[in-house]
Amino acid sequence: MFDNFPLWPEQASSVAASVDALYIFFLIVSIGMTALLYFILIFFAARYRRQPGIKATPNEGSLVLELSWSIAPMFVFVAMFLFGAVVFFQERTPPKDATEVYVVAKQWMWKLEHMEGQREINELHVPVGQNVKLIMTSQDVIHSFFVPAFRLKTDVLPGRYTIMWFRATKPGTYHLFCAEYCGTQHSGMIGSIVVMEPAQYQAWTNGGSTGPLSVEGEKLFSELGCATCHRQDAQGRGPALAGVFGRPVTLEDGRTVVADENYLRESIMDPQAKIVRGYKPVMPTFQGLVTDEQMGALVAYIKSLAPAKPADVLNKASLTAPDRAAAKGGQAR
Amino acid sequence: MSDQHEEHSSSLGFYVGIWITLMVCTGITVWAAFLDLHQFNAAVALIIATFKATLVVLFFMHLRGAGERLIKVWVIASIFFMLVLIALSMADFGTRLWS
Amino acid sequence: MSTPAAIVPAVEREDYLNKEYGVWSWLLTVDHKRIALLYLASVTFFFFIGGIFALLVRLELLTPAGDLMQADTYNKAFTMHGMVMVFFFLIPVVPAVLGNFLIPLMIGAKDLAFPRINLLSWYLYIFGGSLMVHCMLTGGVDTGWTFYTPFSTAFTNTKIIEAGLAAFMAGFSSILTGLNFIVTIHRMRAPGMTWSRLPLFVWAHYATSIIQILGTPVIAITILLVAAERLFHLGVFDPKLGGDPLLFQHLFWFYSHPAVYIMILPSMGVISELIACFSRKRIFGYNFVALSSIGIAVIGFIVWAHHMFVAGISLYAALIFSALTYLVGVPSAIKTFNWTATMYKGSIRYDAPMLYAFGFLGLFIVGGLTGLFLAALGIDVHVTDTYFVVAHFHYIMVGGTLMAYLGGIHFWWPKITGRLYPEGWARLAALIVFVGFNLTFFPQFILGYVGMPRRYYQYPPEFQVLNILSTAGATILGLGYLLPMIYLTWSMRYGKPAPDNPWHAAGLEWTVQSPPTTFNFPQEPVVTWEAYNYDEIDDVHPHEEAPVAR
Amino acid sequence: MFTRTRRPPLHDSAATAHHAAHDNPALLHHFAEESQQRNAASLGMWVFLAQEVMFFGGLFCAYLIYRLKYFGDFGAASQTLDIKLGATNTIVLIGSSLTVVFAVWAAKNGRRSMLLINLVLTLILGCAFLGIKAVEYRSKFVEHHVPDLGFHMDEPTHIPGHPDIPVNQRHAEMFFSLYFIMTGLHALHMIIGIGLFLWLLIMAWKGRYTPQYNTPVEIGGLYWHFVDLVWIYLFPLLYLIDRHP
Repeated sequence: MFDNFPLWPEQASSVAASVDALYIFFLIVSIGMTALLYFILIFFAARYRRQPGIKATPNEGSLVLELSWSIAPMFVFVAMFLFGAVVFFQERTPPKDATEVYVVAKQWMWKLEHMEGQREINELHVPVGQNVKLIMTSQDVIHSFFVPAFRLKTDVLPGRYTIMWFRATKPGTYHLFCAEYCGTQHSGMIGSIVVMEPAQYQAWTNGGSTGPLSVEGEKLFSELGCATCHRQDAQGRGPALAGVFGRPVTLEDGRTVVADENYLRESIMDPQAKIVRGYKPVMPTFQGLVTDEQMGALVAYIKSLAPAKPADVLNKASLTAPDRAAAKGGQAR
Repeated sequence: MSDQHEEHSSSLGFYVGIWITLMVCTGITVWAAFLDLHQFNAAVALIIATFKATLVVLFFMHLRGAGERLIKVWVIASIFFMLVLIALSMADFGTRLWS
Repeated sequence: MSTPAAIVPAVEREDYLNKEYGVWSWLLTVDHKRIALLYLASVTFFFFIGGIFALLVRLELLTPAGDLMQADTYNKAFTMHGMVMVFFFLIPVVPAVLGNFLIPLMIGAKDLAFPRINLLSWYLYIFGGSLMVHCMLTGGVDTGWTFYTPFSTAFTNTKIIEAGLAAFMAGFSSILTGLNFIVTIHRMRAPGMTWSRLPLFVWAHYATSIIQILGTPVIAITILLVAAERLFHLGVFDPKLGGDPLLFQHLFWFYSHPAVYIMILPSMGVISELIACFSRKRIFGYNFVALSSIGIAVIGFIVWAHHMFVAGISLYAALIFSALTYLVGVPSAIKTFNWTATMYKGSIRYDAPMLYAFGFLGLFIVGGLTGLFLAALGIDVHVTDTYFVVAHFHYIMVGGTLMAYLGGIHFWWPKITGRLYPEGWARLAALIVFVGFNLTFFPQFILGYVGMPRRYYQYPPEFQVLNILSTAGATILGLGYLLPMIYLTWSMRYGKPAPDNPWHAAGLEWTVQSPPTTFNFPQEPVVTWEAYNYDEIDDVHPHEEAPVAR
Repeated sequence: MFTRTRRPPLHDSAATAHHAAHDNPALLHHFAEESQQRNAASLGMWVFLAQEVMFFGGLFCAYLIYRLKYFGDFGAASQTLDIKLGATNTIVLIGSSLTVVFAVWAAKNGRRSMLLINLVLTLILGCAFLGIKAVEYRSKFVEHHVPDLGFHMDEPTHIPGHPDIPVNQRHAEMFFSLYFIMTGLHALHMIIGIGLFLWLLIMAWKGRYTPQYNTPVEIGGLYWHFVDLVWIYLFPLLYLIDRHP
């Protein structure tokens, strides 16, 4: 409408249309309901206004009416719930082929790291049409990653990862807000999402990369001495990590958990929390030794390790080359 | 209203009986804690505790003698909503690892 | 019941107001009516303080840049607005003022069951309120009224513990009020006042008391844990120390969602009284309206995590809580439909209390329906933590609770003070409040959907026009609230003396003199009639019959 | 239209008056008769206890979540608690519950000396409980098991049942955080209870309680039993976890 009087937000992601459809459905039901009730109220107020000599007609209520207006809304509610839940599933289920961005929030800025190694602050460049998965954590308090044009928002918590995904559908620059109150400069913790045509994006990627994130992770992996135990031949004191991401892991106490980003993070920060069956709890904690950015690199590296084929677990020697395509195949969330 | 309907002379002996039961239960719960019941240790401890609590509420606090349902409703309501708090919190904490 | 409007006698009668004079006769009173007036004065004071903070917030948002105040000042302003309004105004306002005054009168009792505990709860409230004011004057708090961890426990250096203690005290006061109501409603009813004859106002307060008693202790322990965490670094809510910040949110919302119903249920009770009286009819579907109050109270306890859909709870928990949330819409819908149906073939008058009731219905319908938007997972992800939520809960809290409170205050003002308020001014105020309210908060729905997050003190320029509309509305709304404060205060001294039953309303409270005597009833009443027996009462009216003048 | 009649019984206050209202100076002005006053007080205390259930319920919820999250570490930390002292305290509290029911019985039956003796016994047992608790707290201080005060737990070093898994100190500290909060709030309730019973003792000494009027003893007793109930749960939850070899 007017530049400074927007009535509807821009629609720039694949789920935005679904959310808008859902919203319009709710609007129609609500406006219909409001109009109906307002009409009845005004009609009654006018029709049955007090007039001399006319007394109110008593009535005691009606079970049929009561039951019908108790039960009828339930059907509408079930429809509303289901429609909302379907859209929510869509919002919360990242596609398997998504490219990944590690997000670290802190008071009061956003730090973003691409898989390819580009680092950005308060700005995220993404190509149009590409599925992007954000793996987010916070260094201090709770923040919330909110892009109105994408109709998406997810809280960013300290001490764990939360996941969000989108596919931008329209080139442009969109607001990125922190939506969870986080202190003094909460309203300054804003940035932008720059959605570019693939060709432009390619040009952008070519500058400013320090090498893929997984390579940095690999360097850390050997610097921190992880490789001495997590050997590739499964003969080490720790489990081999190739292909572990996205797979179910059987624990010492018999539980089975899926090795997602949060599992990897926890296993580095608090190794004793979940011991893999058949291994000794000998790993030291890396709490305080690994920053959130380094953690992102380590997780990216572990995810990049190709799964060993079941037949040649023991003799497959060269797994170091990042084979993201294969690793992505195992993503569960 | 409480326990005015009970015979007064016999209730003292009855109280002692309840007290002895409570003492025995305390003994049992300590003893059971040292048995290896696998994952059932906690369940056994909580069942015994609930049994003891029920005895105290019914007989020492005279809930059983309370002539009206109202107080029982309030007791049950408070326990119910405490369980709601725990159960629905667990609906989140218990399913975070599911994928 | 069918006695005509009593003629105000020439000699002054003894009542609860003129029985004793002096400060101590008020500060040490155990009369529920005087305690209600103490609450009336104190909640009005806190409403004023909260209102000033609201005005500051709206003024700052007039321009996109943060120019009127510092970011920290703004953060403290909205925090103080929220804390004062929630803990010291909305939660006590209807129960502690109208409930306190009316419940014994409505059920035919001399007083609440525990008059001294009633006074104690006012002192706890005042003690908590003084702490809050002290906290405000010496620096305030900047966490938002939700004081989410770990920001509140490990990062902010404002006075969390003091503010928490203030909320704790107010909560304790609220528990004791609820306890008093429960026992009073069970034990103090006059002969013949069966449950099915109770005014719906009393039913609503019973439901409210359930929440006050079973919900408030959870926030009390949560506040204690936050305080202990700040002092001793327990780690229960701090992820750096192995805790889970979401546990805080669960415990917090376990109380704070039902607390919304503590705020709205008593108001629904008021509305039931107003609509019945001014339609001159028994409320339609009495049993359903009564039981839906209890239904709201119970279901209100199982929906809390809908505040946390994007907070990192599991997908499954989100689905469960979304589904449960829709359940609470059913009893609210039942109430709305029954109120509407009550007006059918009624004999409707548009006196100021009824105008407020109309206002309540109009705003509550919008507030309730937008609640459905927020319960829908797909929409909630987009609009939670934006101005959409702000608009939604103001439609319920301010559009609902405050409208009903004002309607109730006008309706029972003759009973409380023995004076009539100026009707013309009151109708004007009702109109101004309704218009001002919508202008303030309706633009915020749009603002929220286009994406303006809440608790922002500066914002991108494209949001400015909507914010200007909202601030303009807030100014009108502020004026609308000042008006009743002025003319009601004026009427206490200069208003026409009120007859005992100016509205020719049903209900025990109208059978006693205005204002009532200290022990309410000259003799213990015996109730032989059903609630809202308007068909047995003549509907002459004070403003047309002017019984005072004759 | 107002007639003075006897109160017809309401369905939730089935009471018949035994004594005329003006007989009893303890009857407050706004109650019609004693049974109404007694029933109001007793319901009030029960509703208050419902409130207390939720208060401790929040704590139990927090405890349960962390117990499940840090299962082994909690088990290990629990080993440092002295089960003998814990069990003794359980016995002491259950014993005090017995003296309380005796006191209530004595008050209802007009046995003044029995009432006094049992109130005194209750107070002694209550103080004994707090004394033993103090001994436990002291040893926790000495062993540096108090969170945020140079916390370290030397023994046990490993998780019960898993001799190869070392204890996470931070998670053990969380156990003690919850231990101190839970037992501390329970002890606070005990102290309030002791204050209450001192007052009951004074009033009983003055001969205030008669078979007709003994509500304070009855509702004070309800409160005391509730505090006992909380301990009945705290004992197994804090002391008796993962004890088996």
